[in-house]
Amino acid sequence: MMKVKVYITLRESVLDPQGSAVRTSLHALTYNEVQDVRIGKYMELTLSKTEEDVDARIKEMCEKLLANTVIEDYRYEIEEVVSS
Amino acid sequence: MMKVKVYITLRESVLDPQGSAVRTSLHALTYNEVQDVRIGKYMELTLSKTEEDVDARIKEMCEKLLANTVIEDYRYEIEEVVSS
Amino acid sequence: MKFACIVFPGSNCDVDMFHAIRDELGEEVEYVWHDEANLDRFDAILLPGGFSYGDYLRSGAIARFSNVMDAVIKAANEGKPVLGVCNGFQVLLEAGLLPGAMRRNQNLKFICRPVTLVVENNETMFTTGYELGEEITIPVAHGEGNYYCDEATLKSLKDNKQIIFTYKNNPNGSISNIAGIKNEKGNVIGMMPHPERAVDQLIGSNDGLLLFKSILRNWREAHVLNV
Amino acid sequence: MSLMYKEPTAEMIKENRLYADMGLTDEEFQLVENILGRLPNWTETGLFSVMWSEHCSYKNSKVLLKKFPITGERVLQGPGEGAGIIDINDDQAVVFKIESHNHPSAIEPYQGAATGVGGIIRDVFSMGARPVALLNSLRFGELQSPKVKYLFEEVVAGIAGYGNCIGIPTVGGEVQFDPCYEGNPLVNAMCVGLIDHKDIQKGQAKGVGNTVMYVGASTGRDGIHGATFASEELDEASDEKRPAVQVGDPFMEKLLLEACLELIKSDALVGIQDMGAAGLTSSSAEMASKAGSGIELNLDEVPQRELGMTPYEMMLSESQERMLIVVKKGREDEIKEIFDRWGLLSKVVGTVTDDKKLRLIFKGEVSAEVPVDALAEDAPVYHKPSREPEYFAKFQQQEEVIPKVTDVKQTLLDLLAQPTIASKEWVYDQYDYMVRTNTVVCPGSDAAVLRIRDTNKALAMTTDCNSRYLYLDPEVGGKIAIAEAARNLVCSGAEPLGVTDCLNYGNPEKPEIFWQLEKSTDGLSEACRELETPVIGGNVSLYNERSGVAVYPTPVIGMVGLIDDVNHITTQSFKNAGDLIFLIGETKPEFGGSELQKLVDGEISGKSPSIDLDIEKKLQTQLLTAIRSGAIASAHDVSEGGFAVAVAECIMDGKVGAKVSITGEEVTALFAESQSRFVVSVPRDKKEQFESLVDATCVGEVVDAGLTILNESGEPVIQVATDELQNSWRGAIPCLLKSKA
Ligand SMILES: Nc1ncnc2c1ncn2[C@@H]1O[C@H](COP(=O)(O)OP(=O)(O)O)[C@@H](O)[C@H]1O
Ligand SMILES: [Mg+2]
Repeated sequence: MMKVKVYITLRESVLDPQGSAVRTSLHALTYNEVQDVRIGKYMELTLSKTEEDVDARIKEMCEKLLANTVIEDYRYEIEEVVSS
Repeated sequence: MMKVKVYITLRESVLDPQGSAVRTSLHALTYNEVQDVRIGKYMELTLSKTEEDVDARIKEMCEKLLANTVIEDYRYEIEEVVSS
Repeated sequence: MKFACIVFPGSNCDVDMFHAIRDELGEEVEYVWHDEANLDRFDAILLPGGFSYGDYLRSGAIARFSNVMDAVIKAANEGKPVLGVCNGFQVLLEAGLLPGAMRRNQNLKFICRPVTLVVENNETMFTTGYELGEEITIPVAHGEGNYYCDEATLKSLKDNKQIIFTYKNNPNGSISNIAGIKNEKGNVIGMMPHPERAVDQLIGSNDGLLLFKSILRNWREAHVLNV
Repeated sequence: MSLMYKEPTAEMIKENRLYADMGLTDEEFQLVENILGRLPNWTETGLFSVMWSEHCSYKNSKVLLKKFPITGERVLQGPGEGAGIIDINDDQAVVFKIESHNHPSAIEPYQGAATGVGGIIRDVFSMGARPVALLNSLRFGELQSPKVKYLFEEVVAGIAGYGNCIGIPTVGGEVQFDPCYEGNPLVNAMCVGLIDHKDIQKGQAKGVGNTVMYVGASTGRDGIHGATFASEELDEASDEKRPAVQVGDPFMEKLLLEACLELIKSDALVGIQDMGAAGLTSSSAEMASKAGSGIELNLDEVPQRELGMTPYEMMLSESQERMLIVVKKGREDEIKEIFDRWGLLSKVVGTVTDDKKLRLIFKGEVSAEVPVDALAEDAPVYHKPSREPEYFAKFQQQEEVIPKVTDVKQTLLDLLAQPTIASKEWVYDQYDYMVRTNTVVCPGSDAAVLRIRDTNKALAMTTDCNSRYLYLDPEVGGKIAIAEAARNLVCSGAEPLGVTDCLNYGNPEKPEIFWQLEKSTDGLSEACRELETPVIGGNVSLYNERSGVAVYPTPVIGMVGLIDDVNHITTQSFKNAGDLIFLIGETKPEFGGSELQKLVDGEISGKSPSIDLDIEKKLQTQLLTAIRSGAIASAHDVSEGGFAVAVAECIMDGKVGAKVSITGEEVTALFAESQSRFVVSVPRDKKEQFESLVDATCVGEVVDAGLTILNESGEPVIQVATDELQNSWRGAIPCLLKSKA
């Protein structure tokens, strides 16, 4: 078993209205040290072991479905899970 | 300057309809090794240095605004940023 | 003329599209389920709005992989009119039939209201019924209608007159006030506002009916009159 | 985790009074013991505790609900099923119901509100009806505090999130703001559906040997004890009651809705019921009880989302988007096929038996066995002590005072900016109120109107309740709530058909609260009888208190009316310059509970406005006749803020203006909240026709722009441009939300 953590963020050139809104709210709550907020998605995929090239498979999933590369970047980490 | 990465995930017992839909779709695309998908939020906050207890401040932000602890869990990591 | 109205799980403007074609335009229309692989029997393809697959992940992201989408791409390549409205537009973007992507509305809220559109190109098979620069009232109803593309794409959209409708008062933050675009060939259009909700004065406006009438007239000119 | 967890034994439950944590009293537990003739085990105690909660059993309110008129020529289904049904001719009927989701919304406003919408939709389509519209009635504290802003924004987003996604238009509702809702907001959702008579379904488990099937989403540990939670006061610890909140999946429900509407066409279906509050327990026990049968469930077959669930957890889970159905034995495959096509789970989980028991089998053993009637029918009924609160006598003796107003124009602008009166566009802009393209009158007029395709008919619908009047005088206020709802329908050209009500009150164990319940249900009943609008269903939400402070008595009235010809559809906006403006009804110096009183004094006191139901009925009938005869261009009822606000509302769309005169005492004429009044506009050539049908006074005319109000001697008392009115009215709520406290 493997756990894959996928991080999807808006490309830097793309405005993040949600991030700006959260920053404004944090300021209203007097957290003025917050200079910038960017909001993205965080996914945890649990995979069973396969014969195939895991990296290639995950990249495919990301590019095809999980991220829209017109506006989003992605990265991921793979962790082995010791089955209990 | 500090960069704080906040991960917000649905509590384990809480239904994640989005995750289920993505899993089904990945299966349809023949990524059958995917056993489970959970989808959460990933936030990057840029903070200026403050005198105050950073951990306490971030915890507060998470509990007050960023996460709703009724259905969500959160965790975070702090990175020092060497200003350029 | 025979229209296909594609139904994805979670589509909910399919009924409106169906009635607009059958009751107001008076043409043949059939619901087509998302797993259908052949659209050869249709003259035009309609992708209605709604929330395909709950719009989970991103609007249109999951629907884009339905079986029927290969047939939609085929129909598009054959030059048949393909109209994507709202969620249908998002599906066309995800499928790469149109350039760009959708972001959440700038105010982060769902917006439902009639808006004023400006007709920017009346030389497409969807818009010949309108005057250039004409202002029409058509409702929007969406949470992710904030159109985005990069500079280069925007330039080519403009150079090729691919922008068909713009908002008079931008409701959602869309780049260059874009409300609807076409592909280079001109047979695929995507728009966020709902023309099928504006086909009857009783429910507020019939400014959208001309769009469907344009499709019909142009198709007739190309097919029926030649025969 | 749960593998290690051992359930308490029957003896432990009794000795340590563990049932008390589940909400059962000592007497109730004793009653359970008597019914069973033995001690209940853990699962059984759970079954009784949820089924005997106020939310499911109405044990505290039953005696009051009995007073409602529930029959009428058109009533096809009264209270008792998922939703009531009223005939609208041509073998069609309208199905509707309202329900509260107050407590979940207080702790997780987005999901709480969303799942409230999801639940009420299931109530309607489980009757076999196609849901065609949603409404919502909301109450919050004052919009100044950040917490209230958060609740308001999230609740609205949650309602939008669910309704928009499932594709049912949210066409109307109301929002009131008052300090009494600060800690305990009210979130009531209403759904209206259409059905052909032949498709009407019942939630009954008939036919011994028939198969019980489970369809829809799988079961998780969410919402366990939601019904019990809804039957307690909120306190500081409530935020810890996490499991009581569920996450909704409108996409799943859209599929379930379409599949169920296909299912009802099948003659293999015997009965169907939504798994709402108390989930599997209430649906199975109620279906069996209504049919005089029993049900045996094999819990190992229940689709589960989480590992290691116990019978107790499965039976009490309130996971959303699930239905229990009974089908003819041997026809299970046909049913499964329908659900397969929609990509939904369907599973055989039990059979109908003849022993009138709910029997649960888990891992081959009987884990609970309880008479179904004991669960569904035999909950104890309480008639709680009632006492007139001290404030009431005091308020009744108070002299009628006219609030002091120095600048009437500014007062009008201030009233328009009161959040309760101000435009709710910020709210309904977020709701898809047009999907399915039947909405003829969108939010913003008195009632929403939907055409019925392929007919000449339309339905009008509204929700109403001014709880300030109810607080001052629950009986009179109750009458007003019904009358106001009917008025809104009549103004849109509809004949009121019937009522669904959601009774939101404080803790009924307090005699003063029970008194409010008693008095207001008296008032509601009398008005329903007088206006011939039977109650066909509803919901009771008690214990709406936070830290000992109760909400005002708030019986939200959902009412639906029939417009038999779409040409009769009328809206509140004046139409053409030159039309005459008439005021129907009498104006008196009545300010108790009024917006003006609230604005000037900062609080409410005194007597509520009075109401004479005979006059109300007469004027409504006259107005409807006039509308049907084509004599009227627009109609609007006079409610919060009085005559001046009502006239201002008639020109808010900016197309025309109004010039009207007032007589008598100025503040009263402008702002009093006397009941049974309407502002209508009439084309000049219809003047005589109108006057022959309605008792009304001509007060002015529609002009090109602006609002001018003249006194008896013809001097202007208010002169204001429409955009100044619009700015106050439209800007108020967005402005309050933006201002940071
Ligand atoms: N929560 C809401 N959801 C949808 N529409 C709403 C909501 N609140 C108010 N509205 C709409 O705004 C308009 C004005 O509401 P209200 O002032 O309560 O009207 P009335 O006093 O005539 O009942 C109505 O059309 C109503 O349906
Ligand atoms: Mg009204």
